[in-house]
Amino acid sequence: MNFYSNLNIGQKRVLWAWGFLAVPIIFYTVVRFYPTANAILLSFQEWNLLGDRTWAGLENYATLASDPVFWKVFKNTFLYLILGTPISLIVAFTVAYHLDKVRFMHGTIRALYFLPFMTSAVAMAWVWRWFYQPVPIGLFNNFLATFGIPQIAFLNSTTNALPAILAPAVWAGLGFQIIIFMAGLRAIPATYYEAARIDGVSRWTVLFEITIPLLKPTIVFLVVFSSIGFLRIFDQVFNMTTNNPGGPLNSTKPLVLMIYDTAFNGYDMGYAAAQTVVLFTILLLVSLLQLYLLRDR
Amino acid sequence: VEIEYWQYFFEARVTAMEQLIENFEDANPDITVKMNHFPYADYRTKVAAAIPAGEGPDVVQLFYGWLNDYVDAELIQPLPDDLFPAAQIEEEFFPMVSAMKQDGRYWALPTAVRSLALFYNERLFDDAGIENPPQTLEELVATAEKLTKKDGAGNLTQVGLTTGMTAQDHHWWREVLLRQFGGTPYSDDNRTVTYNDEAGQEALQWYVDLEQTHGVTESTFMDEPQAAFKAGRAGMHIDGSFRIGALNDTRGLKWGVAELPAGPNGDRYNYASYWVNAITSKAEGEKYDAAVKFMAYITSDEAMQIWLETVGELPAKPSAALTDENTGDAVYGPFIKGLEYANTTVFVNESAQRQAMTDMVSRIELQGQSVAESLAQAAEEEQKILDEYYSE
Amino acid sequence: MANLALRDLRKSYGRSEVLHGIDLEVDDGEFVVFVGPSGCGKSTTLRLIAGLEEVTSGEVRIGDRMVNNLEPKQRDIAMVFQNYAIYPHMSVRKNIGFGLRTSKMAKNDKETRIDEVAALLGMTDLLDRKPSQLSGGQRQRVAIGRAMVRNPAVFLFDEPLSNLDAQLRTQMRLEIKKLHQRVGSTIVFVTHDQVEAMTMADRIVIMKDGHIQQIGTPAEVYHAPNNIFVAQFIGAPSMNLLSGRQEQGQVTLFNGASVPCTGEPASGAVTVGVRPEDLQPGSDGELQLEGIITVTEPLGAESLLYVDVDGHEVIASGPGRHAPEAGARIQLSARSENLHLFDTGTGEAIR
Amino acid sequence: MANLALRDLRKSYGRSEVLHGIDLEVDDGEFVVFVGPSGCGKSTTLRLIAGLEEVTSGEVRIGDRMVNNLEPKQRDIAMVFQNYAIYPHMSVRKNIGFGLRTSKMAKNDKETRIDEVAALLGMTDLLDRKPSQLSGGQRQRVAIGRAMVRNPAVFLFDEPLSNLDAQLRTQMRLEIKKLHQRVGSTIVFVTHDQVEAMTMADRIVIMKDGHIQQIGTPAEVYHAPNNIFVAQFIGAPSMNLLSGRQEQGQVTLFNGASVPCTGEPASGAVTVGVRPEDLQPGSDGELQLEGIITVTEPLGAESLLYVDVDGHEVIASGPGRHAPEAGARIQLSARSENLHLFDTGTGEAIR
Amino acid sequence: MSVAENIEIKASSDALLRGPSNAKKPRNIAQLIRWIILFAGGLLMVMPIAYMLATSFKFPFEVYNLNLIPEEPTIENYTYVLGDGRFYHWFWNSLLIATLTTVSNVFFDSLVGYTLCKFRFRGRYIVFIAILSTLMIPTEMLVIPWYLMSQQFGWLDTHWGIMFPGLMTAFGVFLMKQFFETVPDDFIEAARIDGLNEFQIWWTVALPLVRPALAALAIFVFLGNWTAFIWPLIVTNSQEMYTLPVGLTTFSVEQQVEWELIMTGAAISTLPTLIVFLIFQRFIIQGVVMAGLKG
Ligand SMILES: Nc1ncnc2c1ncn2[C@@H]1O[C@H](COP(=O)(O)OP(=O)(O)OP(=O)(O)O)[C@@H](O)[C@H]1O
Ligand SMILES: Nc1ncnc2c1ncn2[C@@H]1O[C@H](COP(=O)(O)OP(=O)(O)OP(=O)(O)O)[C@@H](O)[C@H]1O
Ligand SMILES: [Mg+2]
Ligand SMILES: [Mg+2]
Repeated sequence: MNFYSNLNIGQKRVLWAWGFLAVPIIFYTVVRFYPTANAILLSFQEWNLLGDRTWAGLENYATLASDPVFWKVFKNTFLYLILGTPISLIVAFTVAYHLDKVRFMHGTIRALYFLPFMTSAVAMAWVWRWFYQPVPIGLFNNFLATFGIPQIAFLNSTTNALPAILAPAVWAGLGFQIIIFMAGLRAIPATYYEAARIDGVSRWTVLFEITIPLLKPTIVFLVVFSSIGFLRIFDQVFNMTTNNPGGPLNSTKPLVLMIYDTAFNGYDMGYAAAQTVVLFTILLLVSLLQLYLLRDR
Repeated sequence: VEIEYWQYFFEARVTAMEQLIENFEDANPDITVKMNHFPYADYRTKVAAAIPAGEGPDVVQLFYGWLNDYVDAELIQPLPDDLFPAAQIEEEFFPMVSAMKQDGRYWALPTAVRSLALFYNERLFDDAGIENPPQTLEELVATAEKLTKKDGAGNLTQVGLTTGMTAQDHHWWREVLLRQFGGTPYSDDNRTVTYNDEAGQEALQWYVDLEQTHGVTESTFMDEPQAAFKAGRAGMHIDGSFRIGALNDTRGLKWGVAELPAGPNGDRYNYASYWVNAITSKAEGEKYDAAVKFMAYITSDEAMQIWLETVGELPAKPSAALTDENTGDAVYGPFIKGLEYANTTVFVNESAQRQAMTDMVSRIELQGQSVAESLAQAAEEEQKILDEYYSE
Repeated sequence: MANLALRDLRKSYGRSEVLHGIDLEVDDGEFVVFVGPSGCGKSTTLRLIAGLEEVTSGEVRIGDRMVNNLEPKQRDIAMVFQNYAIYPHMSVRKNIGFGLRTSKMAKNDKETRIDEVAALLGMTDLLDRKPSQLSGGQRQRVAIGRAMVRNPAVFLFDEPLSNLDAQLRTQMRLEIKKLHQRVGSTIVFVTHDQVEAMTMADRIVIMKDGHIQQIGTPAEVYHAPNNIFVAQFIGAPSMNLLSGRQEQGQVTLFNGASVPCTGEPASGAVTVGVRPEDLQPGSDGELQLEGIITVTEPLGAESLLYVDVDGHEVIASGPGRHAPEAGARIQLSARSENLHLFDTGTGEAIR
Repeated sequence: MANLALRDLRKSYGRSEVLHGIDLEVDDGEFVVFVGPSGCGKSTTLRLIAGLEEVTSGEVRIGDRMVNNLEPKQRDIAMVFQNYAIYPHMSVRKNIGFGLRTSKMAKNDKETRIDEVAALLGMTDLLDRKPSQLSGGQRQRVAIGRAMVRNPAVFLFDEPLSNLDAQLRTQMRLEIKKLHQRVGSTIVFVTHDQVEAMTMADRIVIMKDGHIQQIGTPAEVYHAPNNIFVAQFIGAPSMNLLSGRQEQGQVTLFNGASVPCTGEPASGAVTVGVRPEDLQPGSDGELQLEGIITVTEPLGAESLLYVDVDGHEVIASGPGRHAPEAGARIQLSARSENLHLFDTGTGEAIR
Repeated sequence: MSVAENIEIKASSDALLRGPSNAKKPRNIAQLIRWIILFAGGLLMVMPIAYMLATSFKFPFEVYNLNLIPEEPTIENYTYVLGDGRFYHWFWNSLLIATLTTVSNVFFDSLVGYTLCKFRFRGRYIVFIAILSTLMIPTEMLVIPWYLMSQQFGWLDTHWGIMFPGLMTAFGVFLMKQFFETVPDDFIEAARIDGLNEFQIWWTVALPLVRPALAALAIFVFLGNWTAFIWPLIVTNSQEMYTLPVGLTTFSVEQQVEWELIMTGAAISTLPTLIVFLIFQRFIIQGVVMAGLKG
């Protein structure tokens, strides 16, 4: 107590802060950092999960660099990111922005948009897969066929499959992003809008000069978080390509699926760990870059 | 003593095992067996996580393809010589069980095995005026052509034969078609890929022609071959014996089974696979003894018959399988007959090896690669998988 | 430039009506100041004029157009908010410039105009700061700047000066007056500050509980308040009220003193009001009071004397220097022309 | 009960120092008012006393304890914030009661105390409302209530009355004074309002740019300002400043008028200050000025005359009624004892 | 249909909760168009879900038909799934785990987020990045160490074992940190003056001000744990300890998935999450009432 009372106010607050962080830090260390460190160590080793670990040096990384599948997967992963994040954020923001202004059946409509987020990814992946099928069972192709338009090979195509799988991923996450956006929109004091209305600026100005800047904490969160989400995409790919995971011809395979495959089908844990370390590095760099670009100036 | 037994969840298998356990416990009142089961799709992950950690079962059910890993990691122990002498096993069981032998000792044994056969939709056969299922590959194509339907835009609405490397076709191609065209998949020591030759090209050409030339099939038709067959939109379908139960449950579907068609030279081949039971290295002392007894029981003829009746899977011993009653059975008959000429692939990484086959066909279909090139590439890829494994 | 009219304006929040029929005509170019106790509905009235709240009933007219259904921006108004409402993410320059966004001025002219306004508000050095780095008064100045920069037809100010120091306040008061004279805009100004109200207004509107009590020039409301409420509300310290009875053209006060009275109240009870500055030490006037000083408040130029007259506290003004000490007995007087008479029952002035 | 001392108190935000060594002793039970232009560091000083910001260097002592390292709650203080800081998610009752959360009073006593404070602030009817349903002034009253409810040793008020109407302001002013007299707490009060400062303070502290300019009783700072800044800052409208030159015990003003001067400025340049209320129409005084009235501002009891004297604007006070019209030529005068002389170079008073 | 009704009742009470409306009467047409487009978009969004529901009422032979209305509707799938005694275990396990984890997350994530947002201290940014970095390792790589850990502490096949890795998430910390940025410091300072300690300030002042975010967090954490699959699968052994998603996979068998049952299970397991959503979304809508309190 004496020690505590000798601290100055600033130091006391620092002490409080670390006090608040104590339990979480222990938790994160044990449950997250330790396994992570373990994975990094493992990436320099050889382990088939069942036997002993043996030292392998940089061999796993060398294999990775010379593996054409890895580079394909690397490219896919970034495609998911580059397409998924902007598309989903823009759509989500647009919906949230307009939904925020709607009163009639507001709750119902919001629930409609949020429902996909609540339903099981496995079941939904199947439904989507089913929508994408060729005739006679595919909804989209049947629709095209009734207009005499030739079928589109959605999933059985090396070019169309990735966007086709991205669609349900965006779809499923939309509700989440809308909710976050709405919560963010709600936190903006009404007087700011009132002042802008008085100033008579256009709705676009209000949007770009007031709403979006004031929404920045929310946007930072969503950009970083959804980027992480798309870089870690797995469920949709795995469940929509169960027969030929990441296929056809690896055209939809993301890094996490490769890791999963290496770990739980190949039982090459060291190699999987090396891939994990690569993923980790990419994610960290992308997130830090985004946080840096979106920081408060 | 209590021993623990793990298998994956499938209702009939669980029921059958419960019955076996009951019988076993009656016979051995001092032993109780506790069974745990896990979802099929994740069984392997589950086992892989638990056993190295020293958790889990004393007797475990494994896919035969995983054996090497478990042996190498010393997670399972060999069966005792006195009760399971190698010679006797080789005499009693179907020859493919020899894949379970390493260093002259057996490490695991199956209760039941499964093989491939040709399912056909009787109603569609009747509609098309076809009397008998095809006996040869040529007939297969001809029959399939009759069963194929298209809509005005030329889209398939019903296929003659389902195909899909992602399902059972990779087995069919590797162990059946390839051999029928005169090739072999692997060298005798299973370490070298040997299908990159003329026979291989012919077999592959024949396979891709089904879709590309004859137009009797589409690999993505209705997403999954079995779904197309179940939905009555496929005339014929090659699948394993484990499918019988599901088809039985499908209302409104009348179907029959035939042996796989014979090759150009009239030879028949088949592919068999099985799940084996093994004793983990965790079982020691009393538990080990109990586990051995349990192993003995579940690989007995009695157990096999119960398994066949409850699960519909084929006995692993000719003595139990090749009874007149069984071979004469309209449904089991073709499968059991197939066992006689069945081969088993010794996989080192089943999913990766299947992927090589899948990609081989995809390259031809989606990227227009020539058959020869694609085959060569597949052989190279698979060889790499084998090399990596055996080099350790 | 526009005149402004409110016709029977009412506003309810849910079931509680906070404005009960406001009627007001503001001439083109007039400077009207709203005063009234906290919560009486001043801000609400302003928000209705601005179009920020929907009118429950009645009409708002600006420049002869009924604007009830127009958007704020179509009403050609500017408003300074009581809580500033400046944008935290914009620099002071951008905040001030925000009012010019829709104007068709050249970019250069805009910059010049911003600098002009900033100079006027003494904020030139702060132009590049963010609001979070400003003190309370500085923020308020930014808000004022944003409204001033645009020269709309009607200005609405909601207590814009309340966080400024006296110096700046006086200065801003003058600036706003000059602005008014220069551009001739109509101005509606809410304030709590007596001096502001008195010095700036062409007319003062005194509100209470959602009703208008009196509308008049500063001199009118100060010298001829309509009722006791206005009399007490205008002027600080507020008017002393002494109760009395009317008898034959005379009012007899509680302490026996009596003063002449011309009007005729409904009830016999009369309240006599006298402003502190009209009640001074000495005996030179018709109203004579005597009492003991309890507190002396020096205000510099003058001082306030709190005098206990037979148990009633009255406030009188004394000289700034050499004010009598507390505890002293004192004689106070006021002239009858400086007295205000009210009907005690209705509170209305007797004229 | 505590005396409060600031010793060479400094505060920097990042690299910019906003307080440059504040020294102040406040006696136990004293009422000190801080005034100063916007942004001079008043709020910052208050926040340092409260313990909301860390002191960069120097000492804060409350009741003879060095409290630099104590948390706000250990300092036994209460504070009213400039922007209220009342909790939007709590009703008025809970907001006021919040100050009592940590007190060991019985629940009943707490309720009674809350009701008492609410009654004092005229908010009894509003106790169950949420802040969003209150007007600006009502919110501020809640904030004051939250501080009052607790009776701490030191009260810190940051412009608590600036959003209240004049009536309530006068009333609250008195209430706070009474509170002060009753509980004898030490009070530090920041305000922009001259009248508030003059009437409430035992001593006034005038700040500018993070420096203290003068500390003194209201009469001292009003009648004997230390320097030009204080002279101009205290008093509204502010003191007229006339430049002149000192020659042989006389100061000659820009317009040729001259007044006696006793002190001795470093430079020859002298600034003569005269308060508007000391400069009145007539010729009864040593300082004589003549000019043309440009504006007349009626304030009720008196009026302000803006007079142009040879191009310099001076403000004088005239009578409340019958004030001279704008445009008229007028003669103004002030007595020499009411003049303030400053060294133009240093700005310091010449005594 | 009562769910839909509920939503509507919610919506109308929401309208009241929002207080006075600032909307203007004109531009009704624009409003109407906006509404129609939003509503149509919403319907599109739920189309796959409609198919899920439809499938859950179909017999297997009809599963691959396109029709939304089953030709031969059946509730057999439901009676089958619900009739499975294990189902209730799974449901209860999931509910318990998701609820407790939600409580823990809402508590700890917001505490850490608050600390990282409102306290200035050295190492703050490092801690934030470190916590954020935990989002960057796929769960698949973590399950093995977790498993070994659980085994060591005897947590295998227990509720605690299923729960412990999810008790805090970087996601929540990040979310809460961002939302605390919108809380003015004055509120916190006023509470300091009023004598609350830092913990009480967080609890009584800061938390209520970010209620929308807390509600969102609660929904997401609940959902995340409700659908968590791989870890519960690995850590449980006995069927009684399975969570709902793990249990439901027992309906998919070797080489074949019984979609009508999967869809039925998915439909049933969506219901609690829908209820949780409806409970918490109220707070999201209410928004922050401080609007206009601070400039
Ligand atoms: N967080 C901050 N960062 C940088 N500068 C600041 C910060 N807070 C205040 N300042 C600056 O410190 C100075 C003193 O501010 P302070 O709030 O104490 O002024 P004040 O005297 O209370 O003014 P007012 O009367 O307008 O409230 C101002 O110039 C202000 O811009
Ligand atoms: N959103 C609201 N819901 C309910 N009542 C409200 C709302 N806004 C304001 N009020 C009430 O309406 C009345 C008038 O408020 P208004 O803000 O117009 O007062 P004001 O005259 O501006 O007061 P002040 O001088 O204190 O700012 C007050 O009693 C207030 O409590
Ligand atoms: Mg107001
Ligand atoms: Mg301040």
